Amino acid sequence: MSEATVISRSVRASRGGLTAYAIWLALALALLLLPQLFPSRLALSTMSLMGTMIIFALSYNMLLGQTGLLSFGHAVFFGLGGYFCVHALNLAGDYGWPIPLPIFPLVGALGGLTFGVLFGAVATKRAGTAFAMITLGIGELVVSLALILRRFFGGEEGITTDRTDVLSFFGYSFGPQSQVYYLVAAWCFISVAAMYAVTRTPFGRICNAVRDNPQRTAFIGYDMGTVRFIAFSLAGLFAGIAGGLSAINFEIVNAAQMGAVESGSVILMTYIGGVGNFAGPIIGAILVTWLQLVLSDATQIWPLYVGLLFIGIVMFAPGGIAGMLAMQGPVIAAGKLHRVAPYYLLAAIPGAIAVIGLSILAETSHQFSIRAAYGPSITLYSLPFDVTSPLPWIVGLVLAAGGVWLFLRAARLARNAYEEAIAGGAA
Amino acid sequence: MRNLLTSTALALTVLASAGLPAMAQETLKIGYVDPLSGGGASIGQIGMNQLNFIADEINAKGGVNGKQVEVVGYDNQLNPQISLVQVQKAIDDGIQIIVQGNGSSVAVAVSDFVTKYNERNPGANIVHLNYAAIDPVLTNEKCSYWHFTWDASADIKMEALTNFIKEDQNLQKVYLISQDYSFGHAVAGAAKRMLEAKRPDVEIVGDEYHPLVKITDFAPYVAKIQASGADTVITGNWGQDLALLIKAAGQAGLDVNWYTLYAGGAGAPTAIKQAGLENKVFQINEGINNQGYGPAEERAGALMSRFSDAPVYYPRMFNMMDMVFAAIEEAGSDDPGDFIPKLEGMKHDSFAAGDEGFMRADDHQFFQPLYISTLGALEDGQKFDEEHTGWGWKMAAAVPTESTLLETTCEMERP
Amino acid sequence: MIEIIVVSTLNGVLYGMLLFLMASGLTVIFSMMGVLNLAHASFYMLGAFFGFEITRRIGFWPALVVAPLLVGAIGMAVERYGLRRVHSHGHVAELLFTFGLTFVIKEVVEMIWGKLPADYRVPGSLDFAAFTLFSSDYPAFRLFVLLVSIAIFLALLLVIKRTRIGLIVQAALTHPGMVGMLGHNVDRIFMLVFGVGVALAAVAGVIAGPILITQSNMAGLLGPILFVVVVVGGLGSLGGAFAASLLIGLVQTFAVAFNVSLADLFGSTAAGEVLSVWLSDIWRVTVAQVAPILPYLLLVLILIFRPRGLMGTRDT
Amino acid sequence: MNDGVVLELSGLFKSFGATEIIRGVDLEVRTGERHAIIGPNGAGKSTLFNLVSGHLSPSAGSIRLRGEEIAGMAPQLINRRGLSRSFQITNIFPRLSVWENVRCATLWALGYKYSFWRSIDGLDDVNARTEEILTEIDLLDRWRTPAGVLTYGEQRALEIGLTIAGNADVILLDEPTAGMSRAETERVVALIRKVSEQRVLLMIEHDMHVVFDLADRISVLVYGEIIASDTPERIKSNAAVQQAYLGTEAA
Repeated sequence: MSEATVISRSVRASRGGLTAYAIWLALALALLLLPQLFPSRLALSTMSLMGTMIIFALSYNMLLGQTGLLSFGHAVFFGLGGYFCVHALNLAGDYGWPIPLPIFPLVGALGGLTFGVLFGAVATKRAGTAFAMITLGIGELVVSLALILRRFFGGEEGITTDRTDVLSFFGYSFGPQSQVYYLVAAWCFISVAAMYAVTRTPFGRICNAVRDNPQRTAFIGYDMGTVRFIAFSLAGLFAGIAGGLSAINFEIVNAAQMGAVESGSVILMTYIGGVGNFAGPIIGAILVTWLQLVLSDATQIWPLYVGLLFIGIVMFAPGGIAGMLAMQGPVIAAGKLHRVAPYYLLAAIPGAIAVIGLSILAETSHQFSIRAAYGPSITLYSLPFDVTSPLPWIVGLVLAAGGVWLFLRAARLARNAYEEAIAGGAA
Repeated sequence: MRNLLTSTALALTVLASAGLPAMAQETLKIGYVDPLSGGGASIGQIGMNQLNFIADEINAKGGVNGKQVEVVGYDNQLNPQISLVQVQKAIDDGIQIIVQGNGSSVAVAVSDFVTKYNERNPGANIVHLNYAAIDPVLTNEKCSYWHFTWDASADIKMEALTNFIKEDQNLQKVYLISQDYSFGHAVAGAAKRMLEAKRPDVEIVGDEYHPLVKITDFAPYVAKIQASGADTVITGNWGQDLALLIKAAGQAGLDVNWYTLYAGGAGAPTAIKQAGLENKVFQINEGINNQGYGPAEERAGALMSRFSDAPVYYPRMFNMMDMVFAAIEEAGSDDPGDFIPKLEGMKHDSFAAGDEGFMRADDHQFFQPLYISTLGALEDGQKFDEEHTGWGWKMAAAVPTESTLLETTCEMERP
Repeated sequence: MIEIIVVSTLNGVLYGMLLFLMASGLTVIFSMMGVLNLAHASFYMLGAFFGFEITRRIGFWPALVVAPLLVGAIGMAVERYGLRRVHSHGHVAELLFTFGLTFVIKEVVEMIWGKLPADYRVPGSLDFAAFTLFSSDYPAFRLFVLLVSIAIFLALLLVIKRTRIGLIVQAALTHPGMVGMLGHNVDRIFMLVFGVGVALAAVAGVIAGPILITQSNMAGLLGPILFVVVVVGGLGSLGGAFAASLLIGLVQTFAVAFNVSLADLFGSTAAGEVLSVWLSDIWRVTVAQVAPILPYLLLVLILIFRPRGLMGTRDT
Repeated sequence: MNDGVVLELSGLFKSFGATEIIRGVDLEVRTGERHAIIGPNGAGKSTLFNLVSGHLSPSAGSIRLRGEEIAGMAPQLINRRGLSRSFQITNIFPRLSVWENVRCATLWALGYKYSFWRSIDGLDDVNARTEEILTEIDLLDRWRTPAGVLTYGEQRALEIGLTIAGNADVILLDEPTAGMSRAETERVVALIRKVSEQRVLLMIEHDMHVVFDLADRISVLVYGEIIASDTPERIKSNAAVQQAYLGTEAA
């Protein structure tokens, strides 16, 4: 029994370990200090958007990653949370209710929860493909109705508000973006902590059980429908918080926010980041938001790159980015990272070459067909090309084909090295 | 802007730069915030093309106040929230002039944001130049000192259109069909109101709304129009909702006159030609090809020969940029705080035929002569066809500026 | 009244058959592979653009044969090098893979054909009014669509229920190991099924392209309604998809024909007074106005009350 | 209620379409009993378990657990009433660790239900119970391992662990030793003997050594009917059983 006590104690201790506190402290500090590092207005509003999306993606992962439910309509709760928040803001502004701004995301949470309960009661009767289709149908219905019910949804142009109209909070008006950033950051911290906490509860574990083997959970006493229903409602609640923050950040909510595009992008974020790991959606939300804003400046065909990235992850790294990082844990633990890292580098170089080659091909053909009016010249990676000459095509093709070929070989070597390191570590 | 690495590096430096105040620049930068990727990109790219064309024109003449004009595109993905981030990006890039047009939702968001931004950051002086969003709220309840619009609002267009229609003595039964959202309701509501006042004898036999871009088969709607015995249809539809409606009507052999606001939009002329509705479809706008006005034909011809794969343009965008450049030169400054007073009340000979229009100071709406035209086979002397169909727009009537004036409820707050 | 009923029925059937044409491949793939191909509408779009391109160069009839073959080949490549790989990760991964595919196909189509609608027209040989009913013309091309739909339905039924190939394919879904042991290449069977399914989508694209709009956003606009058809019909049931297509076609068409609103139903009652204030937005909304969103309502209702769909056999 | 009868099946029928699989089963299982069900392949043994555990609904007949009718109830409701089962084909949570597998199975019985406000690691009773079970099934040193990568024998042990973790007093084991080596089987038999000390056990088993070693009573199911239900000694000599198994005198 001595080992038993050891395990029990270590499990108990893992809950409040020093490292755990250190991670949360570091996260809080990072959120606090980021504006010092990136003080520009664009950076602040980008980070505010990222904070919102982190909550949204994590709430989605309560469904996809934790409970195994693929929803195509999660943005409904994001949008409804935003609408509730914006109406509350306007009412508070009009009637002078003494409620400070930082409280308002709770209204969004309430909206998200209410409709999470309502739609969840319908959708969670089913799972798998049928669940996916119900959520798709609900999403279409809500968006279509939003355009018809103009009083509440404000039609196509949506509902606007002024966040500075409500009671000021210790002298902060929340007019400047930096103050909004801190509001988003605070709620982001609270929500991330809360969602993390949920994964560490009896309910959180049962969600995982339902994801892994729904039928078996019935034989350990749980009703899988109820588990899914609670998960769906809670996901709605947190999506509502995210929607509320978005409403405060942009001071406008509209029907498109509940639409299929938004629901699709949260799937991209969550999956690219990694569904199997709590931190995955955080990484995904940051990366995809950044791509959406920055890659779109660099190239008009950025959705192609994001789509290819997504397919690549689905095919080759179902654990997402976080999954790939987590795979390095055992290697680091075994102290063998220095043995594997050179192989990663060896694979990364042709990988990068392949990506460059592919992007040259894509950009060249894009310039050739769509942007022909802007002339045949194009600057790729600081080098000028003429798309009517065969040169860029050949260069792109050679780089892409050669890169892929070398990458596949190097990847095999890297995998061997990885497996060797793991095996050695265990021995 | 097409270089991945540099723009990434650029973005990083922008992120890292300590919010430096916009420095004096040798170029006058104009931010174009419209969809440049995804489904809306087809229309966004047309505006971008034209703006670049205008910039090249003026730069060839030495620029504005000696400064070269540079157009910077910001892809808003037709999403209001992304638009606002892109506007902030533009502001961080030192841009004070934002050009935007597509989508009422985006226009309201941008106008609202710019107004609040200027209020919260005195001296920022960002101006929103709107060339396409025509929801009447923009120049009424939600009007702003920092927002100017060059397209006639739905109410104005309908006022002019009904003035034209009421002269048609054969007109007896009118059918209204529009998309079920605020703009569609604005169009149909105005049509009903104005027809009842101007032609009380005309019967409105249908007042139909259908969901926005959700219909694949318009045959049932066409059957309904057919059954109502209507001789005229008025629609605010645009894009595929217009093209599919027209196609279905052509297939069913529906013989009515069509009055539209957006039959000039991308894809519609193709559909009209396919449906064989020669001289049956009317549109109202601020100018068409083939008006026989020399300066316009020359300029439009140069534009369309350069962008021959998408030979479409907005006459109002010429009006807009010509007026803004004139105001800047008059004020001797490209700070909107300085040139907005010059823009207010400015008179301008409109691009399409040289008739005079003016920017009303009360609501920042540009009033201009409007033209009603129909699409049909090219006749002698007509130079331009649409979308390579061999059919071109032909003038049916001109509505002088005076006949387009409408009251506004705008109570503008001035700084 | 008779006019409304006759015309609506006819229009409903024509529209329903168009829907079935587009959805048949989707249901074939699901019934035999258990995969809901979210990129189905994207393959439909590829078919339309290939059809447009080939029609422009050679003619409509060659396009009707060549475009589906090309798209089928692309589909088989996608199955062989993509879908097969994610198959082992389960259904969610398969759904996500086809979901990602929609982005890529759309971007590629835009790179080749641009974002404006293509001028894809009804072939001259079928561009005439077949008959006139209550002063409405019915184009011959719509009747052609009807015929093709029914032909595909019958052919598929025959192949699946009556031929050896159909039996092998169905067995391969439930018992892949055993079918493999019996000397059939299961992988190749799945590849062929996927190819045939997307080729059917391409047939629909070639035919529906001229009636509807051939544009790069067509997949996104049509996709959801196709899923409604196959889910309402019962996932994987060919007969169900056929019935659901007709049902949705008729429901939508008849709804358009009636201008009934809550105001008409309760307008003069005392309750009406109260309701009209509280429900002001939906008070005057007519059935016709919401007709196109009725299928989604139908989808949600049917999944609640009859989870298998109209004729489904599987309780997914 | 009969004295000591914990589980009572009477007149139980189950048909799939036109095919009758269970054709009027009557069975009583008493307190403290280890009861084995044997019978040739296709006799309907697993179907019988599916009916009792709520996985399937009977076409007719009744199933009483301590006098309460449970026929047609959802599995989780039956489980909460103290009846738990294992599966013939290993049915665990493959991506969760061994520790989490067992811990999940203890939660409902300890009253934590859908609690999403308490930390699971802080629940001392849950952790203690989990350790107890893991010790019992001898998987303690594998506690961190994902269940999906355990060896077959270990997975079978875990399967039993999941079944007993919830503190059910009636447990149904479906072929617990299927596919095991001699040595593994012996360990499992010992385990079953241990875990069934305080519980009522009903099990399906093909290995006759195991059956006659463990069971207090044996029921023989043939073509959906119980042809005999008695002590091992008497079952051995039962003519009907011999006929069913040895095929003398085809019926």
